[in-house]
Parts: sequence; structure tokens; C-alpha cells
Amino acid sequence: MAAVATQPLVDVRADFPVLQRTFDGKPVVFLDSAATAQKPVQVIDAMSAYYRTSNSNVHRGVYALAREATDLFEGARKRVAAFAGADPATTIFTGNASGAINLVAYSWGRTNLGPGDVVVVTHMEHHSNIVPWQLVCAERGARLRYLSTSETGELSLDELDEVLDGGSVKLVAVAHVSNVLGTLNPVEEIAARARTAGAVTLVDGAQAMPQMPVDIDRLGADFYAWTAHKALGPTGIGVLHGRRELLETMPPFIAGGHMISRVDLESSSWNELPWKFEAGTSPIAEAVGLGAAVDYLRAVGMDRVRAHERELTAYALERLAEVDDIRIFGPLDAERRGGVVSFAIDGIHAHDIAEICDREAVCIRAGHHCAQPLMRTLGVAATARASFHVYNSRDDVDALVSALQAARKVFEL
Amino acid sequence: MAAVATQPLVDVRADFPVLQRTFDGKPVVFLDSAATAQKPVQVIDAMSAYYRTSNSNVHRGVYALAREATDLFEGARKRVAAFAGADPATTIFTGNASGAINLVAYSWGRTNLGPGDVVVVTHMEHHSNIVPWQLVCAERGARLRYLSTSETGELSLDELDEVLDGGSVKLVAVAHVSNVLGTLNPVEEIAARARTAGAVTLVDGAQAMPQMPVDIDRLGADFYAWTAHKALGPTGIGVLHGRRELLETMPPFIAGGHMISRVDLESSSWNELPWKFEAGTSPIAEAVGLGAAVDYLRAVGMDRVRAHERELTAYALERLAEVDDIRIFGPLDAERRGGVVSFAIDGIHAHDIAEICDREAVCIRAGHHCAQPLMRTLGVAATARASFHVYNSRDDVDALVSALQAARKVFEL
Amino acid sequence: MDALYRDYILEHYKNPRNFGELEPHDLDFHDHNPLCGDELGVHIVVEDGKVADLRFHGQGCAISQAAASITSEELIGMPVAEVERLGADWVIDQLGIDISPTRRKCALLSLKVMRGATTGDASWPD
Amino acid sequence: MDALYRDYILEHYKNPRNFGELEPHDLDFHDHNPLCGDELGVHIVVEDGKVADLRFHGQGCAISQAAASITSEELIGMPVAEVERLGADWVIDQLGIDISPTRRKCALLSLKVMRGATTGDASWPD
Ligand SMILES: Cc1ncc(COP(=O)(O)O)c(C=O)c1O
Ligand SMILES: Cc1ncc(COP(=O)(O)O)c(C=O)c1O
Repeated sequence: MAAVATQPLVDVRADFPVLQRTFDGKPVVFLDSAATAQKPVQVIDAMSAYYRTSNSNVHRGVYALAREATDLFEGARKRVAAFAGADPATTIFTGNASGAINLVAYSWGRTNLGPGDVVVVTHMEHHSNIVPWQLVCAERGARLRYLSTSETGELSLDELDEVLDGGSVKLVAVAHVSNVLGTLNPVEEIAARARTAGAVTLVDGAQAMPQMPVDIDRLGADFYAWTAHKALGPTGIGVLHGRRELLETMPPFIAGGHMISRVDLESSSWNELPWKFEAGTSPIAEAVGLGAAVDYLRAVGMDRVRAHERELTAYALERLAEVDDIRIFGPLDAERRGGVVSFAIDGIHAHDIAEICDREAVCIRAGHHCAQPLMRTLGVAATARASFHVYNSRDDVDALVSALQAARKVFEL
Repeated sequence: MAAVATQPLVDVRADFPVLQRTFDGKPVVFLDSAATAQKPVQVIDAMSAYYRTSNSNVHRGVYALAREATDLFEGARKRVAAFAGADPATTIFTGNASGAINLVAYSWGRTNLGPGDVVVVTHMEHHSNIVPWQLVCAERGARLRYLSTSETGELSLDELDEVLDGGSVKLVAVAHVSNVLGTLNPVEEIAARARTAGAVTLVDGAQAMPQMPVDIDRLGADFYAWTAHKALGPTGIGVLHGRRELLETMPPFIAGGHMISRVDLESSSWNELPWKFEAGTSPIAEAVGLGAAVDYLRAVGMDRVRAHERELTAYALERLAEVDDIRIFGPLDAERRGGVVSFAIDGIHAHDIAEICDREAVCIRAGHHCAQPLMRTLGVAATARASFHVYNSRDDVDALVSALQAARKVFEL
Repeated sequence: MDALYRDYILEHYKNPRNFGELEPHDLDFHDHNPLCGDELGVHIVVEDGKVADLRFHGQGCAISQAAASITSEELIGMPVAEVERLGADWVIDQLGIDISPTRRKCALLSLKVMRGATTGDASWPD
Repeated sequence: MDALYRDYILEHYKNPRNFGELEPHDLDFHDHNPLCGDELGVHIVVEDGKVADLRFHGQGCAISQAAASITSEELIGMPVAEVERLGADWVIDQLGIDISPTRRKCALLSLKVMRGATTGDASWPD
């Protein structure tokens, strides 16, 4: 890790065209990768090349162009599955992480939840891992229970055990890394305990997969959802990995072309996995782009990505602490968190912090971060949030801290 | 139309990079636009430019890059809505046309259909406009009824009236243009009769919007679904236009970030239209690409596109009739059909026809075209299908006819 | 001087006028800005068809708090029927600063809440 | 000569051996190729643990029909236990032509149906 600290991964910056931009002569400092990451030319060019030379609909096509497109599409699925430690047959492409979680809520949830059953989520979940469960619980008469977060933004396994001991828990849905607190949750342990209690686990990996090595097979969760656009890939595609035994017995979700085996007038039968859950024309170019993104991440090395995030987060935690009246949320140890840091400054609303940062071309996010229940737990309406990826450096953190000092001046603090 | 016939729209060919390809020295003849269209450089470059210079998550972002991305995304929505004669607030982005139809089946269908109610579809529907209705009818105890197709592949308004007179019809779901027969259905008339009978109408415009002027406001359908990738746009994005009064009372479908107004622990409230139906990160670059595609189509002029399709279809119907033992499906008058022609040759299976066409780099599709019920009506397992867009010319049709003659030779007919 | 965070904006933000609750009150309304989660409520006492007194409460950024504070001074004494006719321009005039599209909802939240209390119409002012 | 549509392939396609129905029969199975909609069924008569007789029926392309026809001649007389061990390579050997990935399911549909009838395993042969 020391090697990484003295030699940050700055050599990749040139791969990211957006980072060459300036606003009012100031080079952009992009610290909002938790919202969406920037894309390397390798990803952008792979999609352009697909459209320029191989574009065709996939599957079923007899002609060479269609075979080429199919190979590119299904080849990307294989690489994406390998990247995540999963099987291509249980690697389903959706529209985004929200689509992946909804697939489970609708297909698994509506057939497996009933009155009295309990779905467990946590106070730190993203709305995409709360609202689908609210809806399916309301429909099925099941109950939604929240695990609380500690002062340092961490879950308690004891509380989990208590809830599981209560019985009736059918599903535990938990973020791998919180998009607000940065907390790296012990999902392997959570999945193991849920399994022992007879519950299945869904891990929302939207913030984890992009920035750390994840091996779904080892992790042991039944469902794992993530999204390409935060992992240096394109918009328009998300991923759901599922346990084969579950996927096989689950009814389809989105119905239409391609997910069927046979359509009769009254009813239909379904295609094999993974296609049973992919209706209509797939996000083909997007899969190609995501394939290029995981190739890129593998080439950098996910261990190095993780080390870089950790180092930068540690530096950010240290430098941000210099700002007066600041409150930093989440674990204070970079070892136990991902590359995202939320904070508040007493006397300046997050919105105003972001506005003044923008004047220095420092891009941070302000708001509830699609985590309103967590905001209420933290006792704030909004936080400011800086988040990192491979293209960030200590200089970016320094630029942020200067902008925060400038904000304090504007607000005469 | 005479002017178009003698001066085809060949001037746009250079905009489509795939068409420069050769296979075994033979220039590609792409006749599978009904599966997915080729994309002009203007569309490919718009998406690359988005990723290279403006990439950011949309909405909520305070910084300049996020404002830019939001303006590009919402600006695209406005142009897409205008292209279709619809209101941006009722123009919802989905993953594809299947996703758009499923949105209606799940959200409108599950709240409006009950035992004894009838959903009307037709024998010529694509699986994406059949299977979602099978599922929701099965769930809600409603009944699915099919309108038949005539010898020339057309619907009968008398049969529609009869079915509507039977009462209990809650929804009529019908293709604007059949993806197999090419039939251009009288959707304005169908929607009017359905409305009089108290039923709502969903038009599957996947094949219509790409190739003819469509004014949804005038058409009067309650829901209209289409997909970008057939309209010279990217994969990964579809569109649902809906009547505001219906959309406003419908519950959300996919739940998650962004589609909410407020999330409490037990329940939530929803964002305004159109965002109520758009959960999680949108297909942002895809919307930008679709915006560029509708700009491109508008520049060519949808009346010219339609005239071109009609002229080419008429020419194809004429030339294909020269092939011995051929059966051509659908209306024989190009005026009453879109730019797609399905056929069978006695003694050669469609799959083999497509294989031999591929040897001449002629790309056609063979199979059930996601319309198995229609295949059974036609008494075939599969058809061969050629389909056109702006970049096709009479030469392409000639190449197809030569390849078919070659196929007959191979099969010693 | 800062073009957005002018002295009087910061002054109103730090010491908002007419903030708090008002019990009893005749009208009230509560709403939020879905973009950032800011919440704002209002209590109004009506006398002779006029806004006799009001209090805003909630959390927000400098723009939304200053807008509430500055306009509150104008709103007190105004006929209720007049409140219903106020539009976005009026608030932005009162603020006296340029408002970017991103901050527009911040500026308008207080008027939205006022109109919600007086007319029941909770849409965003144009 | 055509590398794919060889004389004997076309001959089997046009005049398929052992096509039709077989009544009564001991085993049957019916399946389809989801890619193109082709349907194929089989009726089998078993005697002394062997395929005493069989008939295929359905529609399909030259490759799938020829594969059914050519292999039918080998399958008649074969011990049922042996049928269960047959794999994709066996069919492709019997066909004697190169099969592209796109046409693979065409070539394998008849074996899939045979295995469905004899073992109940309806997965695609590897
Ligand atoms: C008539 C029709 N409806 C629906 C669809 C489905 O469109 P998508 O694949 O974009 O979901 C298609 C295309 O495949 C179609 O031709
Ligand atoms: C933790 C978490 N879960 C889910 C999501 C939703 O991802 P998407 O917007 O791709 O649906 C996000 C990102 O917004 C996230 O940070």
C-alpha cells in the first residue's frame, strides 16, 4: 500500500476525456463518481466501434453481422461474469441496479413473500433498495424491518441475529458499500447468518463492484445487483447475478420477445437462463461497453483500485478534518469504507457548499443521495459528498479542501 | 412519389458506417432493419461526444457538468416528444419497447383488470405485445381475446366491433405496423372505437415510428410504445407515451431512486411525470443518441422516409413475385404496409434461404420473428423477412432476388 | 461582493425573519424540495381576508431560507387573494439576485408552501 | 459441390427416412428450436432394450431434417442405453459437414428429442 501511496494511479487520467475539460479556465475536479463514473476512451471507443462495424440484433440472426454482434454481446457477458466471480448463465442484464433489484422484488418477492413474512433492510440503503421492498411488502402483506446504523455508520451483527431469531425473515437486502456513509458492510457474514436462518440475501453492490475485488461465488449472497455506469461503463445497463436454483424456479419479470421458449395463445413457456429474464432487444452496445469497462478495470487490477480508493479516502478523511465546524459521516477508518465521504459544515447548507465548490470546478454532490431514511437518522436534510475513482488524486482532495475554506469565507464563518 | 422513385434517398448511405463493410469482398446488403436499424455517424458521434465532454449523472447535480448533462438529457426528451407529437411530461424512457409495454401491463393492468374483463390483442402481435397480457390476465383473472388476420394479413374492424359489443373489453393492444406482415393497421380508427366502448388502447409502434410520420396526439391512443434501436437510435432505450390522466393515477412500476418524491420508512410518495416511471439512473447517453436520431430523421423528413419505404416495398413486392414457388405474406399493396416483406419459398426452409443469402452478404432474417401465434395462423414454422430503411436502395432488392435465385439453384428447384 | 451570497442574503439566512411556529393558526402547509430533501412548513393567521401573521419553519439552503425570510416581510399584511396571484418572478425580484435553473426550486419553495396553504394548489410556481 | 448443402444432405431433406408417426409407440417426445420455431417430435418402439423402430415428425430446415433422417438409420437397432450416451459430436460426424455455431441447434434438435424420449433430459446435447 505504501507503494501506491507514493505512486498514485495518476497514469490513467489521460484515458478519461472529461477530465481534460476546464470551466472558466479551471480544470474540472470530478469528485462525484458515486453518482456516475467517468468513462475511459477504451469504453467509449468500444461502443462506437460496435455501432460502426458490427451493429445488428443479436441471437437468431443467420448472417455474419448478426453472428458477430451475438459473439460480442455474449462474450461481454462472459467477461462481466468472470469479473464478478459469477456464472454467465446466472448473469442477467437489466437497465440499471434499480432494475436488477426490482426484478428480484417482483419475481422472487411476489412468489415467496406472504402475510407475516419479514424483509430486512437497513437504514443506510439507497431508495432503490428500499422502495421495491415497500411495494412488494404492501402487496403481499409482509413486513419491512430496518437494521439501524451506529454512530460511526455501521451495522450491528447482533441486531441482525436478533431480527433473524424473531423468525419469519425471508430476505435480507443490504448495501455492500453505502453510497452516503461509505461503510463497507460485512456482507459475507450477513449472507451466512441469513442463510442459517433460512433467509435469502440480496446485496446491492452498486458502490462496491466498481471499486473493490468482489467474488460473488465466495461471498455467498443469493442475489447481487450492480450497475455499469458507476464502474466506468455506460448508462443503460445493470447486472443481476443470482443463485441458479432460485432463478430457475422464479417466474419471469419483464415479458416479451426473446425471453420465451414457446408462445401459445393462452400461455407461454420460458427460455433458458439468463435469457428468461431479458425481454426484448438487449442493451447490446451497452454490454459491449461494460465488457470494455471490466477489461479496463482488470488491466488496472482491482486490488490496486481498492488500494488507491483506500489511500485517497484516508487522505480525504485527514484533510477534511482540518476544516472547522465540519462533521464527517461514516466509519473513520478508511479500511472499513469505500471511496465516498459525506460531510456537513455547520452554518452552510450542503447545497451552498456544492455551489461554491462548483465555482472552482470542483464537482461534488449535495442532497439526500437517494437515502432519505438515512438522512433522518443522521438528523440532516442533506449532506455534501465527495467520491473517488481511479482517475482521482490527492490534488483533487486538496482542491476540495480549498473550496470548502472558500465557502467558509463566503459565509463569513 | 414519382420524384422519390427516380431519385432514391441514396445520398444518406455514406452516413452509415456499417454499410461500408464487405464480407468476402462483397459489400454488405443490410435488409434487417426491422430487427434493428443501422445508426448514422451523427447518432454514434453524439453519444461519444456526450461521454467525452459532458458525462455526469442528471438531476440534482449542482455543478456545471451535471447541469450540462441534465440539459442534454431533458432536451433530448423534448425533441423525442415533439417528433412523436407528444408532451415531454408524458414521454417516459424505458429500456426498450418491451419495457414500455410491460410498464402498462404491470402498472395499468394490475390495477384496472379484474375477473371477467377482456384484453384484446391480435394474431399478428409481436411476443412483446402478447406475453405481458397473458401474464397480467392470468394474474387478474381477465381473459385474452385475439382478433384474427385476413388472407392478406389485415384486421377486420367488424370483428373488433363485435368483440367490443360483447362488453367487458378494458384494453385493446395492437401493432401500428406488423413486424412480419408489414400491415399498417388503422390504429386511429381502432382507438376511436375502443374509446367509444370504454376501453383504452395501447399501440405498439416499434415498427411504425421509425418509418412514417406519427402524431400521437392526433392518433388518440392512450399508450404508444416504441424503441430507439429500430429508429436509427441506440440500444438500451425505449419510449412510452401515455395519456396524462391515466399516467397520473397509475401506481409506479419500477421503484427506486429518482422516481420518488419522499421516502419514509413504511411508504413513499412519487415524483411528478415523467420521472415517476423512471427509477434509478436513466439511459442518459442513450437519450442523447435517440435525440440525435430523431433530429436526423426530421432532417431527412418523415414524409420522405415514408415515401422511400413505400417505393422500395412496392419494388420488392414486384421483384420478389418473379421468384418461382414464392409466397409473400401480408397486404399486396405497398400503400397499406410498412417497409417489411416476409416470404416463403416452397422447398427451401427460411433458415436455409437466409444462410444462402448470407453467402452474398445479403442480411435477411429467418424465423418466427417473435410472432409464433401468427406463424401458426400462416401455417408455417418460420418465414424469411427483408426490411428496409432510408439507406436501402433498389440495388439491395436486386441483390436479394439474385440470392434467392441462387438458393433455388443450390436446392435444385 | 459575492453575486449570489450577498450580504443581505446571508443576513436573512443566518437570522431569518418570522421563523418558527404559530399556535393557533388558521392555515398551514408543509412541503419539500425533492431534489435536495429540504423541508419547509408555514403557519398562517388570517384576519379580514389578510395574512395577519405567519411563521415559516424547516431546513434549507441560504437561497431557500433567505427567500422565505425576505418574502415573509412582504406577505404579512397582504390580502390572501393577492398571495394566490404571486408568481415565481415576484420571489426572484424580492431576492434581488440571479437564480440559476438549478437553484430555482430553492428560491420558490416558500412561495409553493404559501400557495399550498392558501389555495391548496401544491404545484411549483411558474 | 456446395460445402453445406451436399447432395446427400439435400437428398435426405427432400426424402427423409423414417418420417411420420408410429402407433402404438413406447416412448415419445416433442420439442422445438426456440431460435427459429422449428418443431420436431419422435415416436419410438422399444424391444429388448433396443430401439426397434422410430419415426420423426415436424418441420425444419435442411440441416435439422437431414440430421434426423441420417441418424434415424443408425438409431434403429441401437440399445436405448447407448442412445443416452450419444453427444453432439456423434450427430455432426454422421452429418459429415461443418456446422457453424448458428446452425448447431438445427443439427442437434433430433438428438435432443431422442434423448428427451429415452432419458427425460431435454437439455441441448453438448
Ligand atoms: C412490432 C414489435 N413490437 C415490439 C418489439 C420489441 O421491441 P424491443 O426489442 O425494443 O423491446 C419489436 C421488435 O423486436 C417489434 O417489431
Ligand atoms: C448503493 C446504491 N444502490 C443503488 C443505486 C442505483 O443504481 P442505478 O441508478 O444504476 O439504478 C445506487 C446509485 O445511484 C447506489 O449508490
